[in-house]
Amino acid sequence: MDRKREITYLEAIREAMQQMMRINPDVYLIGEDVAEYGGAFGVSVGMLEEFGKKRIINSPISEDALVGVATGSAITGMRPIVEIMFSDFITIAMDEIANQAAKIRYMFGGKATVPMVLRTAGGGGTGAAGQHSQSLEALVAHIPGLKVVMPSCPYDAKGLLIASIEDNNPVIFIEHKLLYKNKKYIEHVPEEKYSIPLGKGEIKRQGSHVSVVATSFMVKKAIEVAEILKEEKGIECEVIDPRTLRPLDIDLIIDSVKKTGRLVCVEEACGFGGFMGEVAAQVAEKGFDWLDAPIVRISGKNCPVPYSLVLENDMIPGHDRIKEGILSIFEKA
Amino acid sequence: MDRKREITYLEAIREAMQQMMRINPDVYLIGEDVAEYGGAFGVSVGMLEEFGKKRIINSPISEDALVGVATGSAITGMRPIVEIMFSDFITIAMDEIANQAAKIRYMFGGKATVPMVLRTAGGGGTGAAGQHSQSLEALVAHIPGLKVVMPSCPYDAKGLLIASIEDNNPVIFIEHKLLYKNKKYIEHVPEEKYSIPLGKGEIKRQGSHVSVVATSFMVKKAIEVAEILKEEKGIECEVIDPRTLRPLDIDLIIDSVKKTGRLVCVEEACGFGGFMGEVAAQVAEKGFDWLDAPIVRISGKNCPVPYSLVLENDMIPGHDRIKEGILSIFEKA
Amino acid sequence: MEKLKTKKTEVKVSDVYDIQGSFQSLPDRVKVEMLEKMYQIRHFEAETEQFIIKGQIHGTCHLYVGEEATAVGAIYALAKNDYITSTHRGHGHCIAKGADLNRMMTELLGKATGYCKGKGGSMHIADVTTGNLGANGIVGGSIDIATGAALTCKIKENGKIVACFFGDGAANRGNFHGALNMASIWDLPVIYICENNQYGMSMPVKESFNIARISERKHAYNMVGITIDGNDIVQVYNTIRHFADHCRSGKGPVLVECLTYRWKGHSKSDAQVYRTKEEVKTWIEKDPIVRYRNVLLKEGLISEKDDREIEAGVIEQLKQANKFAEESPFPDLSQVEEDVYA
Amino acid sequence: MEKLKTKKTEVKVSDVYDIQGSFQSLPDRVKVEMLEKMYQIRHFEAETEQFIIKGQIHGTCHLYVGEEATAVGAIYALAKNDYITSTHRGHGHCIAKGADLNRMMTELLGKATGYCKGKGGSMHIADVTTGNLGANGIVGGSIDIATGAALTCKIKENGKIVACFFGDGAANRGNFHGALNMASIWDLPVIYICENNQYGMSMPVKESFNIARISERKHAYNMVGITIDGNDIVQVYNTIRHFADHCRSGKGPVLVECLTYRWKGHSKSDAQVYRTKEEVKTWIEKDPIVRYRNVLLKEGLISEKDDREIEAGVIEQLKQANKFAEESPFPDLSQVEEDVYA
Ligand SMILES: Cc1ncc(C[n+]2csc(CCOP(=O)(O)OP(=O)(O)O)c2C)c(N)n1
Ligand SMILES: Cc1ncc(C[n+]2csc(CCOP(=O)(O)OP(=O)(O)O)c2C)c(N)n1
Ligand SMILES: [Mg+2]
Ligand SMILES: [Mg+2]
Repeated sequence: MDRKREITYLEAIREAMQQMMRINPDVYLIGEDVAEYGGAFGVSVGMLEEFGKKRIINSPISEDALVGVATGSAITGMRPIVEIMFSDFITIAMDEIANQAAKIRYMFGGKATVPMVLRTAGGGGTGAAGQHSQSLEALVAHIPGLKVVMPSCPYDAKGLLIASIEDNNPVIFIEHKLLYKNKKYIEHVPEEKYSIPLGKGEIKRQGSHVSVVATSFMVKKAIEVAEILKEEKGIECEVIDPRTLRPLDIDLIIDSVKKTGRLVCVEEACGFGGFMGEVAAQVAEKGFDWLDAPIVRISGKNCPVPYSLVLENDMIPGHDRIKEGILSIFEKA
Repeated sequence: MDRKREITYLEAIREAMQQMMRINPDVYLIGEDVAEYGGAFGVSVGMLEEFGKKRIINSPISEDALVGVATGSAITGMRPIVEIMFSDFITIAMDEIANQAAKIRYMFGGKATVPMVLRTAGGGGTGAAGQHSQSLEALVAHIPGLKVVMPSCPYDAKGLLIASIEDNNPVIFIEHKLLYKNKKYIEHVPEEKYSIPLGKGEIKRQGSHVSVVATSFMVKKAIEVAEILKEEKGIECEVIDPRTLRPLDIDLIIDSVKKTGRLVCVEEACGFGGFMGEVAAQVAEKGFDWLDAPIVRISGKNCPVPYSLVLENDMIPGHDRIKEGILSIFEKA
Repeated sequence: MEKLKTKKTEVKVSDVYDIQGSFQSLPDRVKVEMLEKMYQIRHFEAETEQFIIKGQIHGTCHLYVGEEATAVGAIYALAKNDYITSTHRGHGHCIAKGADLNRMMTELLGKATGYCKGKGGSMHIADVTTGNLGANGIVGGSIDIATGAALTCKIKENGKIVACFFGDGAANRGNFHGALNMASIWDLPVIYICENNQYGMSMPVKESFNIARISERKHAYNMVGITIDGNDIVQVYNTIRHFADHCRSGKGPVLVECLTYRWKGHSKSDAQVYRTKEEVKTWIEKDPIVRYRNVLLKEGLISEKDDREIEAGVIEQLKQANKFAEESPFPDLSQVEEDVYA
Repeated sequence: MEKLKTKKTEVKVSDVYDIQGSFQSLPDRVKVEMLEKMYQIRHFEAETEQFIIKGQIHGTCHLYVGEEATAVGAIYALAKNDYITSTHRGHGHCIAKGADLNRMMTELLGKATGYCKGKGGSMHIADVTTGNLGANGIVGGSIDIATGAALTCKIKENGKIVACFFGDGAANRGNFHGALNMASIWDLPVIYICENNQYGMSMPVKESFNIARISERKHAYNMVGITIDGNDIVQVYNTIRHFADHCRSGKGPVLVECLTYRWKGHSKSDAQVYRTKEEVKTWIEKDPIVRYRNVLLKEGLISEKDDREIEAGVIEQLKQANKFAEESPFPDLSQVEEDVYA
């Protein structure tokens, strides 16, 4: 085994699916164009060849029925992985996600399980405009019964996806388009199967001056900004990646805030009503006594994702805006 | 005109629709069973007789297409009022709501308007279980392009609905089932047409010790708890009803916190990822310097709404839980 | 574009009636049991209505009275471990599938001993281990779930099939379309049973559809389909029996429309302004229980006295169920946040 | 259940071909203009492809090459102020509806002078005032919007009708079902034009459908429907012209399936493993532009030289559009949060 093997986020995701499908015949992949095409982003390229048409299933363009079908198969013994091409389209399947898959277990008094993973590509930066670029994690994170995962790097992507497929609950697994084939962020990923527990965040960079909670692609930006701030200002950011939004590892965040006294939240989603509101609110309740400064949120602007690159760059938090946001907390305190 | 006339929340809503339909031939009502039946909750009873089948339109059970059809009619010159029977079913129309109606104007570069009101009945307390009792305002409040309104009393219901119908944007208007015919909360509502601007909250009860932000039916409970706390403990709560969640009257809230130094947020929705996270986060950012205590949220428990009355009563914030929550802030501070 | 597969949508009525033998060949015991099930449904709903009136059932309930032949006829035509999915009007399917009346009634009363521990209520009773994949509060919500269960059957080659019940109103839901298309392209073993009771809440079928028969929708998926008399349990049994074999042998999904009628209002708050008393009366005259009882009397399988005893027995069962339900404890508050996650 | 309304789904092909006269009676000028429009689409897409290769169009674009006869034939059969709704593959509809090439190309380059001020891009170009209700990035997303526009036409009795374009893939979306049913029960003036280009991304129609013709779905709604050759602009024109009159006279909605083919990959990242080069070649041989040009040549409406001049003129127009687009400024950052609310 090559201990130094470095692979992309996309390859890590594919490997997780492959390994689980080899072990467990109940696992199958279903989604639009996942077979010959390998999925819109190429995540499942080659899987049709290995697993055949019975386990790599092309779906018609019916996201609602697709998720409903996966749900029905999950309660009867399968472990579907559903690929929804763009996370924007979860809106079409929102009833199946929120009113069926998420609630079946509870409404049935605990007498059913829905072991389903819904993988989907989120985020912008691709010039695909308002209906192909959203970060809609807040819509699913609010629904009890769902787990929500947003990996920020290849290592986590593999381990979290394996854990998600092994989990007996519906898991919404949101991948980031800009990470898929990103060579800048390739890293060592063990070949053997391993899993990262859902609900455990990770400190991606140690620091003592300010806690920066970020998700998905924003983790990468936050780490880069942290290096700049260290260089330029000697500020040490502690960058925390919750990895799973639900369940949320709030203790990890609070512990960091106890150390730093400052919290900055960074998310790509539109800020208003976004998930970081939850993080901020929990810290404002449970970590209040340790806070030395206002909680700052840096989020997507409150508009649909615009098409033009110049506008899109402005709408989505970039290094500059993150940097300013973090600096502002030192001015305010 | 009878200045003392007191009517229910339901009657106020009906009157707003009637008055707008009399004035403007472009306004029409469409929804499941809105005609002969008068809507599942009886809101439109009698309207078929006045306005006829052309303007009071029964829809087949196709919430997605229903909202899409309303959207298409709105961009071509009509002003539809869509009734979605239970707010739980907005999940079915989520694509039409979030990806079409909300974004059309922006994506078209400002060259279309979508003057549509989506009225729907939210909330629990009716023993209708997990798929008929939710408070899903967080799902729509997060979407730029939408306005979200949650009236808590007859007077506001009428004025806000008229403003919503007059507004040129898609407005999600969430009514509360327990308020509809509630005789306890009837109040004077002027017969003449009036409107309450969207984006303006109201202080429903003055107080100096703690700011309590509540929405919809929780406003009523918060006011009642405030009276109890005054009696029992001499605590004066300032109860703030934002009335519109988006745009949010954050200034009103911050101004109150400046006075009281304490914030409690009360919502019926499941707490995790709920709308009050946004309120708390904004105050933790903009109002931090005035906060003397942790921000407390009192929300629905993090589970689907259970069927059994005893469980449902426990899941949804009741007077006791609100009281304890408010008291806790004085212990913590 | 070529014709893709053999045209399947044409079913001759004789395909179904040829096998009248199916019902005929049932053991007498089972034929009588089917009558008992119909009585169980009828009286379960009567008791439910009483609890609603007395305020002991506080949520909404949709009664199945008048439609008994469809649930019982269809479910008796399945194998014991086949799957069913049900609807908001689900008590009938549940009882026909063999559910315990005690645990059903207890659930309606929101008690801890109910099928869902009091968490689901009328619209969510399920018993997955016996193949009942649950009622559903979302109209049409179970159509794609049923289709997914059929996918499991196909992948696992477990020999099971799925019967998916839904109303006329549900046939206009978007997921009906997506699911039936998938079932058709993948040849899934599922029988879609549309219970056309003439109304979706207040909306008459003749206003919500512009087709003469909902089963015409088979053409959109090149699926086998037929419309039958849903109040004739023998016809329902024979049809579903025939198509169960069809599905089980891998011939793909089927759409069966059962014409029937709901006697009661849609739910407790229904003033029924959308239909006439005369219309209701005509249908009550077509009582599926009376009709089936007469078949059994005529065949000499039961006597008038047997019939009265069966019904009395059912009433006694319900008395027990009520007692059990009333005496059962409410769930403990510690339960409220349990069962959210596995 | 009675037959509800007269059975409408049967259209005889002669209904359409009887009126071959419709195309024939068009002024020569218009016939030639239709060829020019086809060239505009073809060359607009060629330029777009170049911009993609050069990296100046950074998002995704879906090219309409090969399908020109459908958009031009259908839209020329409408009245000027009728409505259309378009798709993610929308440049063709937009150009046929008379959009300004400059403002279209500018939009694709994300510039401030584009149709959407650079906020929408390829998948959202709209021009509501001229009746173009917009492209849509959600497959099938415009089907219910078109239906709503038709509701407006009916309520306002404004004499307009709606042409709703969508792909074969979109015909499996749930809102297709809900919307077509509503159009049918309410007799709305809308022509649903399914552009069956044989694939939804990589999924062949023969795998995503189990019916020989998508127009068979008319039976589910008792709607008039027909399948035609979408590469024959004369046939498209005559069909839509015929049905436009049908709709305008209050006879209700229509489903028209146009058989055509997309020459290019689905979008830039498409390796096209799901189809053979030979298949593509067969369809390129059926080039709708060549076909129509030959009609005009044969009728003596244009000479070979005219044809070359028309195409050259279009190429010149595109050169201008490119220049305009390249020289236009990017939107100002102050714009980003504008236009969210009216
Ligand atoms: C998606 C959805 N829309 C609306 C409702 C409210 N509702 C409950 S039952 C019903 C009528 C259903 O009609 P049908 O499918 O014919 O079943 P029936 O009640 O006649 O048995 C409606 C509109 C719902 N529960 N779910
Ligand atoms: C609801 C939705 N699902 C999936 C996609 C991704 N997607 C874009 S185009 C396309 C294929 C559409 O096929 P069809 O409707 O036949 O149109 P065509 O591209 O062939 O013109 C898909 C799957 C989307 N944009 N919207
Ligand atoms: Mg019905
Ligand atoms: Mg296509």
